[in-house]
Amino acid sequence: MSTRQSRLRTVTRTVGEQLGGRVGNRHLAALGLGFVGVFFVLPILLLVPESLALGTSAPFQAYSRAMQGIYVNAFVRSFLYGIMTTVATLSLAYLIAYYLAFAARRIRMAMTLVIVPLWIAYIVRYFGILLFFSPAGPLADATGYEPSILFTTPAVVIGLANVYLPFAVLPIYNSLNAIDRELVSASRVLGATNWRTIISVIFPLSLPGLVAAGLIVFILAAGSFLGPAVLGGPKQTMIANVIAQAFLDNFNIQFASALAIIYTVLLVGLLLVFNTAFDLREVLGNI
Amino acid sequence: MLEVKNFTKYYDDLCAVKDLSFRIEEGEFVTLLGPSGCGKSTTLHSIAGLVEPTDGSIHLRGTDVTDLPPEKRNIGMAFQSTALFPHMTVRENIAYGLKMHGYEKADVQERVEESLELVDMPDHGDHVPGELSGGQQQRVSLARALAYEPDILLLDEPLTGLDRVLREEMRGWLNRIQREVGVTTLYVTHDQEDALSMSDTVIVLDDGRDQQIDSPERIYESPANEFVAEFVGKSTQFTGTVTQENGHTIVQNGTKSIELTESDLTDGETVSVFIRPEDIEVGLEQIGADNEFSGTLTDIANLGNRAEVTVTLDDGTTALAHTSRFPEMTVGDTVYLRFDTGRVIVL
Amino acid sequence: MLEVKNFTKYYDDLCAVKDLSFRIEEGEFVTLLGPSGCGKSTTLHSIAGLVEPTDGSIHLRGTDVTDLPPEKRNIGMAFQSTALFPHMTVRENIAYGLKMHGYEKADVQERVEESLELVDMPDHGDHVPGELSGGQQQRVSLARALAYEPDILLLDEPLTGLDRVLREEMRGWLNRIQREVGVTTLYVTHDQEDALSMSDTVIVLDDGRDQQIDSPERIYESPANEFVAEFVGKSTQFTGTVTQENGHTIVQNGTKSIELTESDLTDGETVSVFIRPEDIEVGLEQIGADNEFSGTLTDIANLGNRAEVTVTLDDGTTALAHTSRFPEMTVGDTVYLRFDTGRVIVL
Amino acid sequence: TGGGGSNSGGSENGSSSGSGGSGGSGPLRFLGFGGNTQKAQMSVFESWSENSGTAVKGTSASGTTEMISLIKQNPGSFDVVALNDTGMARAKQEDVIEPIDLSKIPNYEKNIKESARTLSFNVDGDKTMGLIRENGATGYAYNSEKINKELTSWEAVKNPEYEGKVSLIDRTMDRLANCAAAAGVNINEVPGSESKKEKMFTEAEEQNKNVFAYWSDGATSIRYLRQENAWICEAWGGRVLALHGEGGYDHIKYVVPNEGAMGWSDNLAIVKGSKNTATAHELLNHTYQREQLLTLSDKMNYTVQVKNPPKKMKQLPDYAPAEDLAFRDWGALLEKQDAWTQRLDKIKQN
Amino acid sequence: MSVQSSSRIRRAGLVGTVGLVFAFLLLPVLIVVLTSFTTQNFPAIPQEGISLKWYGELLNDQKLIDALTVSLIVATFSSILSSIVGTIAAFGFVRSEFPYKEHISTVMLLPMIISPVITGIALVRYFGTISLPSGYPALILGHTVLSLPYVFLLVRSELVTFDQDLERASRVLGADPITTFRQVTGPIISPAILAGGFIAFVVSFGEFTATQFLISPETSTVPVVIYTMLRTGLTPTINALSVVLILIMVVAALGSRRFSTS
Ligand SMILES: Nc1ncnc2c1ncn2[C@@H]1O[C@H](COP(=O)(O)OP(=O)(O)OP(=O)(O)O)[C@@H](O)[C@H]1O
Ligand SMILES: Nc1ncnc2c1ncn2[C@@H]1O[C@H](COP(=O)(O)OP(=O)(O)OP(=O)(O)O)[C@@H](O)[C@H]1O
Ligand SMILES: NCCCCNCCCN
Ligand SMILES: [Mg+2]
Ligand SMILES: [Mg+2]
Repeated sequence: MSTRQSRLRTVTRTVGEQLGGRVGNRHLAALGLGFVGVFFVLPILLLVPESLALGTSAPFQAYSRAMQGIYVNAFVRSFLYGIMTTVATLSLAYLIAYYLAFAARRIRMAMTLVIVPLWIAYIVRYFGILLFFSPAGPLADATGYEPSILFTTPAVVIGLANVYLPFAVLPIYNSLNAIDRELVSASRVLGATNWRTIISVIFPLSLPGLVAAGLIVFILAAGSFLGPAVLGGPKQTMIANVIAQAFLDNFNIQFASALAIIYTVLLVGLLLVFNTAFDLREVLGNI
Repeated sequence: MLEVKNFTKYYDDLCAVKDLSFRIEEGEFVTLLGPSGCGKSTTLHSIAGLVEPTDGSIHLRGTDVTDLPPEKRNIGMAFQSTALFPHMTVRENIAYGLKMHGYEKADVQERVEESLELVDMPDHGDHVPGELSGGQQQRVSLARALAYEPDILLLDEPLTGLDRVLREEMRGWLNRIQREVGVTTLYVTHDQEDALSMSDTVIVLDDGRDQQIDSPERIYESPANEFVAEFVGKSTQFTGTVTQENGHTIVQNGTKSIELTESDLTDGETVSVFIRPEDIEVGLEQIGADNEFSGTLTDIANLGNRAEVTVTLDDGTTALAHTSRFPEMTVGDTVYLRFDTGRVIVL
Repeated sequence: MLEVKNFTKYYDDLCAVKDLSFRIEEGEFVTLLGPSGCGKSTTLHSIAGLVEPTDGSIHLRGTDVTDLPPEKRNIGMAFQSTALFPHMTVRENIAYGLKMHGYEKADVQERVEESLELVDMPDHGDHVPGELSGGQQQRVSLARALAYEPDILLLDEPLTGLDRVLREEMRGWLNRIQREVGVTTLYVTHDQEDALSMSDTVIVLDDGRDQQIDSPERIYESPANEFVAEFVGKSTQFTGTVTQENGHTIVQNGTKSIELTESDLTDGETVSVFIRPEDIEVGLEQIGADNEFSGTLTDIANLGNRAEVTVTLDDGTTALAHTSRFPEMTVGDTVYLRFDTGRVIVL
Repeated sequence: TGGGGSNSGGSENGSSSGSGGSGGSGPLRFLGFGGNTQKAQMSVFESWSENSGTAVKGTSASGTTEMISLIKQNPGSFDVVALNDTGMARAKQEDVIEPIDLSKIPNYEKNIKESARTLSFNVDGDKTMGLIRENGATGYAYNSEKINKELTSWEAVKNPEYEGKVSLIDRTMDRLANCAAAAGVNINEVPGSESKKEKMFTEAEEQNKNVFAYWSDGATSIRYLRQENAWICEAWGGRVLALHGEGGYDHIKYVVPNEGAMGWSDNLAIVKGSKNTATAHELLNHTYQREQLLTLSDKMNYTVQVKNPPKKMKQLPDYAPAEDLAFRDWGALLEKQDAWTQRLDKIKQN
Repeated sequence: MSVQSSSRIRRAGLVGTVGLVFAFLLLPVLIVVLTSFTTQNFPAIPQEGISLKWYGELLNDQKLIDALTVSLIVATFSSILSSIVGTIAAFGFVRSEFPYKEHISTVMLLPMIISPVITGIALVRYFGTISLPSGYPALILGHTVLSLPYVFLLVRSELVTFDQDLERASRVLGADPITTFRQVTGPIISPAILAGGFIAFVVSFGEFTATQFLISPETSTVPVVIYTMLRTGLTPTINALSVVLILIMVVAALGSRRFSTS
């Protein structure tokens, strides 16, 4: 009896068997990969030929254009805003998650409140924020104070942090919740104050969730389009806006593709660097 | 050393512990023994400052610590789950309590190494807990709790969940270390073998109330009530009526009558009588002893070094007795049970 | 009933079980005993059809079932983890196997109730497993495995993880039920007490190879090799050299010499000698017996019905002995160990 | 401005077909901007549907580029499209519209001024590609409660007092056309002159200084004014007039600055690949009846270049007869779009 | 200071701070809810009196109702599809071994990682190339790809902790592999699949950035219609719609344990 057969017959591989015995679980993995391959990876790869002016004297013309100041700025801004949003979101999310895991009396209610905003289209929420801070908005109405925050970087970061907050709360909450309460007791009995316990025990143990949350917020924020479009001014243009503008307003598919390719390569590169510090597989498993 | 006075704890309406008082002297090993949910952990956690008493007070070295947060009590504690910090190495785990207690860096290092020696794990300092076996984790947990020389060591069922072999081994460890270090210890368990084998004093707890506070021997030989008698060690129980017959005290139960040496019982009184299985002799022949009953062997459990046999007496009641290993008996045999009246426990 | 012939299992390069053969007769209770990782589960799973043998064959009621999928083998199995379906009630769990075995609806219902009776849980039918205690879950798991009258019952460490009290209780259960139902059973454990107390035959397994297949008594009294002697039951071990002196066989070890009744040993041979703790008598006075050694008491563990004492002999070796409960001895006492030469196990 | 859905405008009542004598192949599909121009247009189409029995189904997109994308991605899905002047130029370039047979639309010549019928973006050689519908200017509006003096010039945009209180249009050629006007240059001459180009961009740079955001759709400009994000906001007169109509916003004043402002027009065209070109021509002919054109002007608040415009139209804030207007020459400008956008983007982000 | 009073102060401090964070999080929601009751014709906080007229308008707004229908159809089909594909893939990855398995599995997560603008552009070009009609086919496929990683992650982590002894028990009890999946594996992991499907639904329902490239004239989704309305004039009907959706969600979440925990 060959090993191959033995793999098929072992009970742990049930699903493969039910599809007629000839399909192994590896085929199921292949099916998933195939789906993503055909409807995602291939389309993205096809942007590469689109981005090149093949057969012309300057096949990389779109790429050299992308090296110019304003586009480089847009890339830098995307990553910078991504980081700023991540820092802001994680701090706020940690507070909420900590509360949910250790102090909340009505967790279901609180959890529902965290999720409620997801049901309102991003754009409507951004408009809520815009209206709130506007000179004729409720804040100025109630306090007489007109913050000059709109159409600035803080406005965009506040907006992004606001809409991505729920995405960060859940993984952090999950990892906080998984912490054995006896570890907290142990730390206290060993002589650590509540605060020291948070720093030395709770925080390090929640890192997987925190890193997962950070990763997802960074990815979402860096690639966002509506936030800067609604709450930012010209100096807050991010790469998604440039790509959309190139494609929609200027019909420059070649340039849009080039920007998309550059962004994808940069992001994947960044994730690989990230992967050397944190195990990406584990981190994504926490999302 | 430690004094618990009238400790009472309610969780909302549920009374977990009611009016419990006891004291532990310097260097003593005391065990809180009781079934699941009887309030053992609640008591231990209150002593550690992790649970706030509803009523009563906790005194350590003569000071009322009832309102002190856990980190100010200088207590060592080992948990059932070990509660080792998974993100720290064994060394870091042990160093944690030392640092929190303000030890100098050099001292910390030295004491960590000493503690590793103590639990016989000098080579495992750089492992993380996940890489250790269950028994090793328990040892590290103990080392961590002892490293900073706490006034008292609290152990919350540290052996539960270990299998029998490991459990016995760890029991030996605990005993040895407690002897070497001489630290005052309060041990929580629901396993009577743990309690009897290690303690100076056993506090038997049931349903939040203490049932008996005594030496292991007294707990086993002179249980204060039926609960203690049944919870600590196996036994065969008869309930009967007392008759005094020319200077002899006899307990009458159906067709059985048991003659006792005890004499302060009054005629007509109903008593419960317990006999430990190891006090019952089982024979295939009748020898005409004073307390001898015949019955049918209904079960034999060979436990290696001994066998535990179940006998259904002629009046239908069941008795449990120990024999030497692999006895020459088979289920269905008619057997004779005998015991020394001095060994009978009367309640 | 069941015959395993030359069963061998490799996981890639790792040899989990090597050339194992044994048979179980109708109604027998056989235990596979061995340390963790020795291949017990692998063997059991092969019999159930859950793991495919690399070599060898499995025969049930005379038919080669090696190539049959698990659902065609009519086997009952209880897992250590109980493997109760968490989304079904106790009743549904028990009914599952009945339905899969083609029982009529009315029959299913009837047998479910019978099975609940059998394991003494008639009132828990509508609970989901999560609401039951560990012991109750084990009982349901057993009921589920027995309900459809399987040809053979396979039990994969069903008692591991239960605490001592529950474990003893469950052992009684298993024994009773096996007796009532009379089903052929193959039981897997690493706990010698389980093995000795329940089995007709014990198969001791180490590192994928069988070490001894024998009755509990023979396993305990006449271990086939050192592994079996050490794994099954505690003992004190001496290694020594044989000298024949005027008809007597003497094993010489340092300053100790032990006289044996056994005589087929040759002069100069090196042998290992084992003595069980319950075979050693401990006294505070020397009585001048044949095999008597003096030493110092270094530990006493009161186990309730007996005590286990550790003695360091004068030549520095350590011996383990049982005494009656709460002995009148203290650590540090000089004691004398004696044993009957007939009780010495020689390998 | 109710929520009455612009793409459903004329579709419900046109279930019968075949009675218009035009081959009767289902409803006509119209693609427009949405908003009140779309609503006005649909009401005119509806009156045609009632007579012809052919329904007109309206769809709206949020901008010309989206409209052209939509047409390209859904070939055969549209018959008639409304495009602005830029859109016409683009649509010609992208080859998504068909020549129009003017002989089948006699009302166009009859009712529209000749000077408005030959605008460069609506023709391709001797072929007519688009029919002008309404036109207007892109001036600016200001909040007279915040700024209590009368503004008349582009200079106001540069006044340092209004720092962070100005919003301008985000469309490159619209923006630059106004900068050119402010700098006294005709944008159509900029491609041929380096110095005029520098003047235009210098003006763009100066006007940028007070800007907090550029808007890319008319609704946003009005929102900025309403929420007081902007004190001065480049805007379309019709939109401002509609705002006045809401009540309470009379302090928002609209001006066409005295240096001049860019002119724009919306136009109707027939989509390439339409299977209903004959019916489409009928529909267009209906639309260009004088009576319908006046309805359009009335509802949109913009100029429609009818012969003998009525007094009411002449009072519109944006009113500009074709003979006074210089429209952009997209033939020269379109190829500059990408480069100028890039340069303007640089200015915006300094 | 006693344990209890210091911990009470700490708790009060935490609750206060967390209250502020919640206020920040829910600020847009609050504004959306308030403005849905405005008497004015554009989104504004009600000043004098409130009205339900925008809820009435919502019922009459055919365009929004059409878009809502499209959104629901697309979200339903894409969440079903991604639940199926995601579950199959998760099974495949958890229950098989092959070289670089873990690295390869990150490919399944790419749609979550790459900006939806890029996804949208890539898909619209690709669908054009393979002549896949825009509208439902493009939208459903696109949203399936975009939500697939969420289902995959959820089901995978459920399967990793799934006790395979349950499947073994089922087999020994006489059930064949298909029955085992139907009766045991399926029901037990179904909460994870449902949670994944629920998240996929939410993702699809709210997606705008990639969706704007994939719609056809007849199949605008709610976010796209809102975006279009923004440019032509946003009315508080949108807010009314949002409030209705929130209500549905809150009722569903409070009513079913399953969804709120995932
Ligand atoms: N935080 C709590 N909230 C409410 N009730 C509790 C809490 N902790 C314990 N209890 C209840 O108090 C009683 C005593 O619990 P405790 O944990 O002290 O028992 P225990 O003796 O340690 O049991 P075990 O041996 O199972 O650990 C039990 O009925 C338990 O259910
Ligand atoms: N699926 C598998 N793949 C590879 N190796 C395996 C597999 N299952 C078991 N093994 C290995 O085979 C050997 C025997 O394993 P098995 O599970 O049969 O031991 P066991 O006696 O049941 O141990 P335990 O008492 O710990 O359950 C072990 O070394 C184990 O690591
Ligand atoms: N209210 C509708 C306004 C339409 C304006 N179209 C402007 C086109 C500018 N190029
Ligand atoms: Mg406890
Ligand atoms: Mg095993």
